[in-house]
Amino acid sequence: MKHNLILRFIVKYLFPVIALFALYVQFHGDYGPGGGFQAGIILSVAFIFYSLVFGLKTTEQVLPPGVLRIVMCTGVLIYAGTGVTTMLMGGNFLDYNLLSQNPIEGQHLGILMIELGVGITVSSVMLIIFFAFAGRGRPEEADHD
Amino acid sequence: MIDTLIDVTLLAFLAITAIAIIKMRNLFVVIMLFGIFSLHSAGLFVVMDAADVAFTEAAVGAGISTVLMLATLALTKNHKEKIPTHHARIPLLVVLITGAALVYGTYDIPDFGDPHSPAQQHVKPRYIERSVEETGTPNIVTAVLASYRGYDTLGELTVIFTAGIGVLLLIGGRIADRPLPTFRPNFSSKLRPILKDKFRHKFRTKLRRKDKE
Amino acid sequence: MIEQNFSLLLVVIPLIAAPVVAMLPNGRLPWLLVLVVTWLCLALASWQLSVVSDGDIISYELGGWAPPWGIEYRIDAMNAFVALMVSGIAAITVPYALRSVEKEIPRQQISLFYSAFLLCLVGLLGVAQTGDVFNLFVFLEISSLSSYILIAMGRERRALTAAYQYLVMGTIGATFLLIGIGLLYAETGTLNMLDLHQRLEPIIDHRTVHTGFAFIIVGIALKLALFPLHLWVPNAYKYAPSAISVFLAATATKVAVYIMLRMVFTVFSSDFVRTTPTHLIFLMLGIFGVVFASIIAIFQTDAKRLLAYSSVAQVSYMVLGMGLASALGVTATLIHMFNHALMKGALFMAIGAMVYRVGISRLEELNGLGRQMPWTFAAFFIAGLSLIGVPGTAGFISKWYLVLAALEQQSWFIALVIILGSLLSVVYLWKVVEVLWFYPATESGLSVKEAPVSLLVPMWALIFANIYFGINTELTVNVADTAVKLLGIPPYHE
Amino acid sequence: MSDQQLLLLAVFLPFAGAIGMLLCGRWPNLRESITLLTAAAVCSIVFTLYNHLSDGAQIAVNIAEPLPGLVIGFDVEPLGMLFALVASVLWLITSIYSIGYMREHHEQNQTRFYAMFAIAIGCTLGVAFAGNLLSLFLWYEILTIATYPLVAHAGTDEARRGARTYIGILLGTSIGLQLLAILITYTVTGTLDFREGGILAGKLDPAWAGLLFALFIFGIGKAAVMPFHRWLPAAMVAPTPVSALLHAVAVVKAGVFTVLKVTIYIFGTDFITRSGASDWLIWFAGGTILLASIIAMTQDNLKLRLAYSTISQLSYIVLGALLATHTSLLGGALHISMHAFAKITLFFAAGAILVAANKSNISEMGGLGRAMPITFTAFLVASLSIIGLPPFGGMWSKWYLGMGAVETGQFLLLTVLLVSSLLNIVYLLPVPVRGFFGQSSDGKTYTQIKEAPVSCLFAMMLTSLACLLLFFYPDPFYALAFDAAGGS
Amino acid sequence: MIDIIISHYNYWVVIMLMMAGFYTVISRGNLIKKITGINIFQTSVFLMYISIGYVSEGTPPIIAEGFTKYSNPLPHVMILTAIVVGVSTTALGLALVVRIKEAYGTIEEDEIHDQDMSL
Repeated sequence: MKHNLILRFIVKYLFPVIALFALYVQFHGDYGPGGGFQAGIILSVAFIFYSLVFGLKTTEQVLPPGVLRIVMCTGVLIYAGTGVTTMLMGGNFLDYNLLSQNPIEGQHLGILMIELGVGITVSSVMLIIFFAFAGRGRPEEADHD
Repeated sequence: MIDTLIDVTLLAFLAITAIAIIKMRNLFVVIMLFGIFSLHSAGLFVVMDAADVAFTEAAVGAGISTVLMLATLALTKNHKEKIPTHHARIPLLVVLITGAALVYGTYDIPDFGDPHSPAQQHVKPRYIERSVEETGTPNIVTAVLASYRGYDTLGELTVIFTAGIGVLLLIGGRIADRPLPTFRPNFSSKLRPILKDKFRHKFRTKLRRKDKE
Repeated sequence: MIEQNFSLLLVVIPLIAAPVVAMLPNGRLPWLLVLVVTWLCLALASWQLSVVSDGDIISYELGGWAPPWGIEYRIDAMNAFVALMVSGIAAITVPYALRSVEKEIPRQQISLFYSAFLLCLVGLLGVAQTGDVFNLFVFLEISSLSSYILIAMGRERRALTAAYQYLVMGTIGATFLLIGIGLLYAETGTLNMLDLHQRLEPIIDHRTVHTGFAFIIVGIALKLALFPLHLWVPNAYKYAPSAISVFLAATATKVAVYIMLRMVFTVFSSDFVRTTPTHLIFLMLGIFGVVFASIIAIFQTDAKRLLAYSSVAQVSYMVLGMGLASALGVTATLIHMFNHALMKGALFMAIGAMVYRVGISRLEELNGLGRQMPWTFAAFFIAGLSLIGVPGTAGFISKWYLVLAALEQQSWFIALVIILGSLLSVVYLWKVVEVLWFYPATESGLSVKEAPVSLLVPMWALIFANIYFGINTELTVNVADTAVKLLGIPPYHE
Repeated sequence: MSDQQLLLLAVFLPFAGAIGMLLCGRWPNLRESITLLTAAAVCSIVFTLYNHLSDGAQIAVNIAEPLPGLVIGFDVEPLGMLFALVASVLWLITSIYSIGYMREHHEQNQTRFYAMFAIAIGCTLGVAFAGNLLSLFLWYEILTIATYPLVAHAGTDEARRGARTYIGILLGTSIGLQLLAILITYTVTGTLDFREGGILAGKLDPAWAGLLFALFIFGIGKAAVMPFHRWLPAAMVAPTPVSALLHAVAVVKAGVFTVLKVTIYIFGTDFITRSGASDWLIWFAGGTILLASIIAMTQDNLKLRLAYSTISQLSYIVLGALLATHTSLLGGALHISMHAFAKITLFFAAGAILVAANKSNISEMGGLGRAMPITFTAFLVASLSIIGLPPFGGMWSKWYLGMGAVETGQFLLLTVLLVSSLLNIVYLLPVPVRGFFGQSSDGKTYTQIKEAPVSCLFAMMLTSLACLLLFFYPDPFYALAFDAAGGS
Repeated sequence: MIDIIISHYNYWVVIMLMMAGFYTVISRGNLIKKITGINIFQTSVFLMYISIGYVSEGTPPIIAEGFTKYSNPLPHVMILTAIVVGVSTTALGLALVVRIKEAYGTIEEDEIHDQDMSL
């Protein structure tokens, strides 16, 4: 199936679309349904498609496991970091109002940040899990070409 | 009214799917049915005005979970569930008792969709009325999720992070660099000869190399 | 300015440290960071306790949103007490873990392993700190998930099945808890514990409320390994890596006990317990647990399983204390919760040290090991005395209070059951002692050396704690008294 | 140095000594000199305390307060002083004895032996000086646990079995019954202090007093009142010095001492007599006296016979307590010391025979006395003292016990005492008689068997002399016992 | 009677679904199927929560012109969290299943049990 031209074609052009949709969900979460979590999943789904067609190895060249692991950690750190920042600004943990002069802007900023953290971690964790399952049971020889 | 109709239909579908899942022994079918179950419940969420939840449930339940189960199925290469030898009477009893307790519990629960139930009256109103001015996000779910109860979401993120760590620890890395399984020394008596052979083998190969040199 | 945030930092510092640790290279660096973090937590927890020990309350509104709209951290003596217990055990376990983890966990997994350990700590501390039932659920899940992982890291393949069994039972428990919370929410519309308490009072006799209560109790009982629902415990403790057995055995079930106390006495009330059959159910479960679990423990052929069953029995003591539903009874529960963490931690450390040397905890493999490892043996022995409840040890204090609470209500039977439990514990501990000291060592056992210092020091630290809290009970008793007063449990009267 | 410090020193010096011995395990001479020094030091300290006490000094120390209102502490009073004197003096003598014995007998782990021995004595002093029931219970338990390794010293299967019975019964009774009794006492009275006239009087419904008292009497397993006596014969697997000091003096006397304490300071004599708490318990004690004596007759192993004799002698003291009159208590208290000196002599002798002739069965001892006259003379003297014949100390205690029985009009008990004295004759005298006048199994006289090592003989002579001396000069024990029994 | 059915049928069906899942968990020996059961159990609990938050003739809690009756967002938030917890648990459970299969060669509880006993 890795050599099925049509599939490769479709995925090649589907991938950016899905990714874009993910970004939309990510940043439109304030106004419509969706948010970091859903976006993360969608993004990971895009990569999963990619790896299904182009093979695990190729995908892992794009996203090495080590990098994924670090990304996963950074997501959590961004979220917690936002909280700590508000704390350092003299407020309570995750009290976004202090992030900016105007509380509303502060809230926007804060929500943006933490949704970002959620999105990053969720997508990377989903990918890690998928790769772990997909990579299991096929020793090094797997994924020729 | 139409809501109720869809509601009932979906519930009926769900019930059928659930029973089918119990009955079916072909795991592939079971997993597929589970995917369908999630989709139906997602639909039900939509009917019950929970857009975000529906979205997530569709993505997670019908998406990720199903994919993961299929992957596991592929790895375990076991498509048929064994017919249980014994009759599951005690589980049935437990389930009946639990279910009865729950039904009993629903008698004082506010009516379905009642706008005057405590859940609608107590904490909710502030979210509805003030979230826009307090957080500036029209999507109240996001507002509550990210701001009012942002700490829960941090916990949620930690949970999924934990899952990531766990999967990496359990099946991360290929078979090749999996830690060698250590055996239970209490049957070491059986084990020792095998090990000995291994060592002897290694030793021999070394010797051969020496000979070659 | 930062001080007001300490109670939160107690949870957030390990939470931030966990991903950092996961990014560190394998080796000793992750361990070092974890060590620093745990001791920092201990310091924060001690500070917190010193603030609230005389009845004050720290209230912290997360995100600056007032409860019940936002999540509230509401620290009273009981929270601080539990938090201190958890972080203290963690701080002592980590030095112990260094060597035994290096021996039991493959090198390429060290940093992830420690990260999971920190997450478990985060979960337990979060549960101990929060004043919001749903937040409690979330952090409980963090601790549960991480403990499934940690248990599965055991070296034998049965660790996997043990972890799976725990995962299934734990998830069922969590779901029951979720159902219970949902029912209560449907009836009150709030998630904040205090708010729940106030809004439940007028509708306390609703069937929905009762069902919710029942589901919450069953859900916690699963995490608590209360007697009939204890099936996951023995294997989980046996096959987990030694350091993890120490940590979980000493903290996990105790935190569950704390949740039970919170739910029963804060969300609901001691009157509710007395007026409904609840207290009878608690008493019955406690009695069965104490008797049967101890008897089962006697017939174990594996040291760790034996200790696990003894844990089940000890937890049942705490449930007994709750069932007495008097100020004295709950005080006894709290004190025993703390003391049992000390003694069980020490016991598992001692066995773990022997496993470190001989690689297995089956009794016949430990024959005569006591003579090879006198210090470890002595530690095991003293901790055992504490478990039995010999005067001069921490165990005596909690047993003393428990029996007093029983006698205060003229419930002779319960007093006798408690005494009987101690006698049974004499039997099963002496079984181990004889194996360790008298039985001729196996030929492999004769070459065994004393455990390394890095294992002995934490072990003996706990032993001294056992003796110290047996002689000077100022901390435990006072804090427990304050906590009980704040829970509003009246002393018993005919 | 203040009395308080002396008191603490008396209790904790043995522990320090034990550590010293453990450290010097490699050099036997040093180790044993440490033992002797510690013993001598403790002995002298106790004597100083005795002088101060008889000068009317109040000596009490509180160490800690684990439970609100309940302190762990010491408080010296006549009865405890009597017990402490006996224990410390006999420890000194025993350590002299055991040096010879252990070396001659080539025991293993001698270091552990001496160390645990010292610790046991420390605990005994702790019991003796304990300031309230809780502290007493604390030391009582530690004593049980500390003596466990000594009982199991040999490490053989038999030793292990014996030790299991030992620990099982002692811990079982103390946790199962005694602790319960203590807790009940506390719930009823709200205190556990030792007070003149008792703390229960007026607080406890007399109907329950009997039950509580029974919980105490049987809960104090060290007093070996039947049916909780099995541990004492079981403990005879221990090396002889252990049997001699611990199971003729320290441990068992700790038991009866506790009984006396409970009787005098927890219940109070008049409360017992008024509530009739002890009426039916008396017969357990009486029964034990007779039964144990009868069993003793059937034993051929010398140590076992002595063990059963000890059981019956202990019940004398328990009886004295149960009668709860001034005279009987006086007798009981006196008997602690009198029986201690006599019985330890007997055990010394038994040990000496074991070491020198390697014989432990009485039937094999025919004619042995001519080979080792000193040992057997000592044995004879001690036996007479136990039987209670003048001119030996044992006579006094029996006399007062008998008086007590008469005062309370329990003539049946009086007969019990007399009968048991006869039984004593029957089971004790045969040993020396057989030794001096009997024939060895193969008929020929022993030539190669010599007396036991000098240190053993020396110890024996000291104690048997003491038996004689205590007849003519029962003070200071008499004075202490008199005060303990309630003065006037 | 009829109105109580109208007002409660939703809860009752949901309960029945829960119990179906619960039954699958505790009665089936196949590890994968157990996990499916857990998922169904939890999903039905989610349905219960959402039913609690539902308001008849309401709209999703996204503020917009011309709407006044919104369904309760708090259960939605809780369930979003719960879903994540659920999927994490599932992932872990399945990972364990994979390892168990590798270690035992089966994913049937009784066979695993037999193997452990036989050793």
